[in-house]
Amino acid sequence: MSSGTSPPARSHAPIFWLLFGAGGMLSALFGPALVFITGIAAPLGIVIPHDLLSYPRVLALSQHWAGKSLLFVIVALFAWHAAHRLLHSLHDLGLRIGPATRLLCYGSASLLTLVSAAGLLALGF
Amino acid sequence: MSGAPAVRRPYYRRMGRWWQRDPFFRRYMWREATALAVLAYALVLTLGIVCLALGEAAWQVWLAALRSPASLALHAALLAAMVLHTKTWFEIMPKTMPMIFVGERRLAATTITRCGWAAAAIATLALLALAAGWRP
Amino acid sequence: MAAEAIERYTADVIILGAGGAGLRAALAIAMRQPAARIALISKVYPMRSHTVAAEGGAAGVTQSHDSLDAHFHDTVSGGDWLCEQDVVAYFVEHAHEELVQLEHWGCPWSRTGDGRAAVRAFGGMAIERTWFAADRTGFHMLHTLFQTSIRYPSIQRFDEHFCVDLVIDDGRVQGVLAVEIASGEFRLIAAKALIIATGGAGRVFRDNTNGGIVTGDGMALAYRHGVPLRDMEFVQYHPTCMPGTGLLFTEACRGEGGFLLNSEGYRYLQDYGLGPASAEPRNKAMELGPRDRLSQAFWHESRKGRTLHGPHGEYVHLDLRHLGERKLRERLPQIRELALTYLGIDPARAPVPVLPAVHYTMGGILADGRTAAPLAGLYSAGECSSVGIHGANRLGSNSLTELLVFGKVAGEQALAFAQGVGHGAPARLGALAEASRAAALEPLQRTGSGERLATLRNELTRTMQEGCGIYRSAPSLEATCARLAQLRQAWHGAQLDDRSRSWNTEWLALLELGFQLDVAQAMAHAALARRESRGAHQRLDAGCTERDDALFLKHSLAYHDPAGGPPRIEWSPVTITRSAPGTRVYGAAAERAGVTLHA
Amino acid sequence: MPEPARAAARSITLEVLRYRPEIEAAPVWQSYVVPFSEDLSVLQALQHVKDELDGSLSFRWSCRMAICGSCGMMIDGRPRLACQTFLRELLPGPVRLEALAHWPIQRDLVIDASGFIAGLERIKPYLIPRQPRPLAAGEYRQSPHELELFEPYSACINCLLCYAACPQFGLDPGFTGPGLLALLHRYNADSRDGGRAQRMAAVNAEHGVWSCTAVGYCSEVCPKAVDPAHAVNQNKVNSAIDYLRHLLAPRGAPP
Repeated sequence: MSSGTSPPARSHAPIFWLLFGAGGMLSALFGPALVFITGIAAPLGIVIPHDLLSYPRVLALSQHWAGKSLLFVIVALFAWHAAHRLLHSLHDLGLRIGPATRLLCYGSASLLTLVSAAGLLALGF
Repeated sequence: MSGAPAVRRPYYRRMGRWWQRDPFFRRYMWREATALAVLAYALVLTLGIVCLALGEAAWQVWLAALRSPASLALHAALLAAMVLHTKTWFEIMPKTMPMIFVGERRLAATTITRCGWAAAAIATLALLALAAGWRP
Repeated sequence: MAAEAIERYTADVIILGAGGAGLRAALAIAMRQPAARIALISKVYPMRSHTVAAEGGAAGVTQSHDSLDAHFHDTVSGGDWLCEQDVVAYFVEHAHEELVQLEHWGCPWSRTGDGRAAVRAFGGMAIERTWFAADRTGFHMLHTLFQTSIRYPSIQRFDEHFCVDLVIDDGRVQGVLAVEIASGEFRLIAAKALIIATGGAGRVFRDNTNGGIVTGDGMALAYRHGVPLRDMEFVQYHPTCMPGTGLLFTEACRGEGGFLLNSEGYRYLQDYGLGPASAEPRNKAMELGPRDRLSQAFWHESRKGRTLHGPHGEYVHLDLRHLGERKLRERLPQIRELALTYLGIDPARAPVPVLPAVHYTMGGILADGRTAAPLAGLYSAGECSSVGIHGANRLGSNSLTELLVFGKVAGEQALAFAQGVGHGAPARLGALAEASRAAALEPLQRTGSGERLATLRNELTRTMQEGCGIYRSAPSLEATCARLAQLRQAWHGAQLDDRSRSWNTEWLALLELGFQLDVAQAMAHAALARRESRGAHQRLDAGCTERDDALFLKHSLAYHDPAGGPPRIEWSPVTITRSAPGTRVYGAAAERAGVTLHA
Repeated sequence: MPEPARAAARSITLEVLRYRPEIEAAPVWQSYVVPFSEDLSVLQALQHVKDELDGSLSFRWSCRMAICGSCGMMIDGRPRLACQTFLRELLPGPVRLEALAHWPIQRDLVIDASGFIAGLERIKPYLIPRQPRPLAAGEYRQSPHELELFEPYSACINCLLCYAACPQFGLDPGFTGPGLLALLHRYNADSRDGGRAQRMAAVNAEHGVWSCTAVGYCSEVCPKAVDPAHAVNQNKVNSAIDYLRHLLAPRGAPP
């Protein structure tokens, strides 16, 4: 009996879902190793050379276009993956998804994306 | 329809704490919660980038912070969450892709999941090797 | 309780029952005349209709070495020459196109390697001509028909509406009175024609393969308004059912090559004129004999003490082990699942216990070859209808095709009738509906002490099973008829626990029991009157053990007695066009006969 | 299976969530003791209650063989078909029975499924042929491989267990949900069908496929191995492609 009514509005979810998927795949493949290297091995000085995170080395990495892109992609996609999932989790917890919740989640991801981009650009080439 | 509301009066149950209803849902909520770890790690990296851009002194502060016991504890938790993320990501992956056929036979979901895990293991080893100084 | 006004609806054609036949009829009308308003009434959601449970397949001449003539002869001899031969001819001519039509609507028929619809062997069929969708054929047909029907806005569905009476005035059908189950409210749907497509009545027997909804409602509704039920004594037992529950293991199990073994591991069918026992399945032989013969053979094995014994009584073995797990998964997945879930038996590793159980009512509402009843504006299709193609014994896979062929005919005939008449007088219909409502509500207002519903229903099914089963005799049938009369009396005093209106399934079950009692009486009295043995009707008393064409090459007609007495049985001739009654031969004898026929 | 608990269990308790709109304002639990046997299904136990103990208990059932889809209910908290769940799996009891989760209760174990039925009309679950084909042309050719692409999704019996397993449907009853999306995909994936474009609007909506968070429990509870989660997520892929295509050709040019 619903025929004749106008079709429902198209959702913009695909954009966010694609970012979520890309970030999810990246973090599933590399997340554990990255966390281990930067957060555990480097600070404790195990497994990897102690100068891996030294200022000159990391600076050099971040000034190379490839290293710069890599860092940006990791930060941005991780952030968008997390933002999309957390938005749905808020819904799962019983919150209504509206402009405010969207702003909170996608806004955070945008912020991380912009800040990391600004930082990386400021580091120069 | 015509009124006899006392007779036709559907009862709507509340969702309440629905995730406590079934172990499957509890596992799902843990899976979704891994996003907090991914977000936290993105934040740690962003702070690192900002510190790097601010110069060597700031970078050293970031490094020192990483060495604090609180940070180590945090990263241990993040690592556990990331591993859970990797496990669950590839478990659900077969559901998110079209059917794959090898010859006549459809690829089993478990095969796809195991391929995902294997890829993650290879990626991890490769990254560790690169970090440890091995160069191809 | 003050009587609230009965809500009214109007349609051109009402279809009562939304199983395969009802949906096919609705589609026929909607496609031919989009302006015609169709009211499709069902006591369940359409996809719950019992067509859903049919497993094996639907017959239609398909292969180049097959012929309409061969299908005709299999059907007529399978029906022990009690078929309307002109109707069978129409049926076999239109079978294939209907199966193709269903394919065009999306039915996922199983395929051959080159992408055509595959056919399988079935009992009593000389050549493979049974289309199938794995072993969920009825399920796929029903869902395809239902989903296709959603496309047509002229089909107004009344889902979960229980029909309590037909509204008949001025000598023709003018509508029906139905209860919306969710609210208990009555609705009068007025129309110019009515198609009854409510399915069979297998639930009048204790061991049966039928769903709980198969209670003969439509048969009884027509019968109560003077339309005779034809050939009701012919009730098909399916030879391979699950002990205890009666769930069906499709004939396709045997079509694919399954064996029936007795307690000695012996393929006993070779002792009953169905041999020789070759390893490969052979059409019309051994396990691919007709259902009546196979069920009767079980009874004889039981007499000889060669059956096995379990908690639910005697059984024999259906052996599928030699088919192998791969073929079972591919061709008989649901059978494998049923055996695993319900019996804990993997048919690839162990034989499956089976016994005969009531499966199908060959008889039904008297219909001419174009589905019309001898009451103006009334049509019927499907298992509730006796259009005349099954005779004394239906061949497996003919009934699913019947739904399509005669569902379509019923739709077109009812539409044509509706286009030629006007609506009845609303005031008169309203008065009739008020009276019907009062009768339907009466059980809710009873006081005093009477039997429980379940007590009466159990007694009905036990009585029918014992007195009107695979083999009958005058004494057993007389006892059954007497008991049914007592139960009919007791029904009027039965007490309900539930006096509410919303989803009162106890009340509706009591109304169904009333329908069942009517149908059971028609069956038992027709069986008593038919003093011969033919097809599924087998008598043990002296003088009745053989077919008697001189006296009984006739249809029985059971007429309802409005005064509440037993039905009146009359007889009508059988239309014979090109197949004179002969001997039903199967196994090696059939192959010899086939050679001479084609020589 | 000579477990002592099993041998000792001569009877078993059913706790049924009852709701009679004409009597109770809200559902209440009621207990029934039924005789136990190894081959007794939950459905048969309920039938025993109705026949012998309390004729006022209402539930839907028909085929008894897991194909009509009527008797879905929450059995010890899990959506299952009563006809193919056996008391022997639920020892020692009590067995808790409740109407399917996430649906309004109409009465006792009977849900109000009208939302699902209305949804059927939205998703166009019928073949929309690429081009009309006369009956005389016979059946379409369809290879076993083409059949396999949609056949699993055509096995849905509309029992609605997947909806009772879907928290997203519970949180938001407007969500199209696993069963309907699987059925929609069944037609989209059929080589005979050309109606995908007509069905995409229903998929692309927020309440179409995008409320799904891939919980995956729908596929776990499906009694017919339809794998609705897989179908739903294939719809996501299709919808994402459709979205990008729409971005690139915004005037809605046919693909």
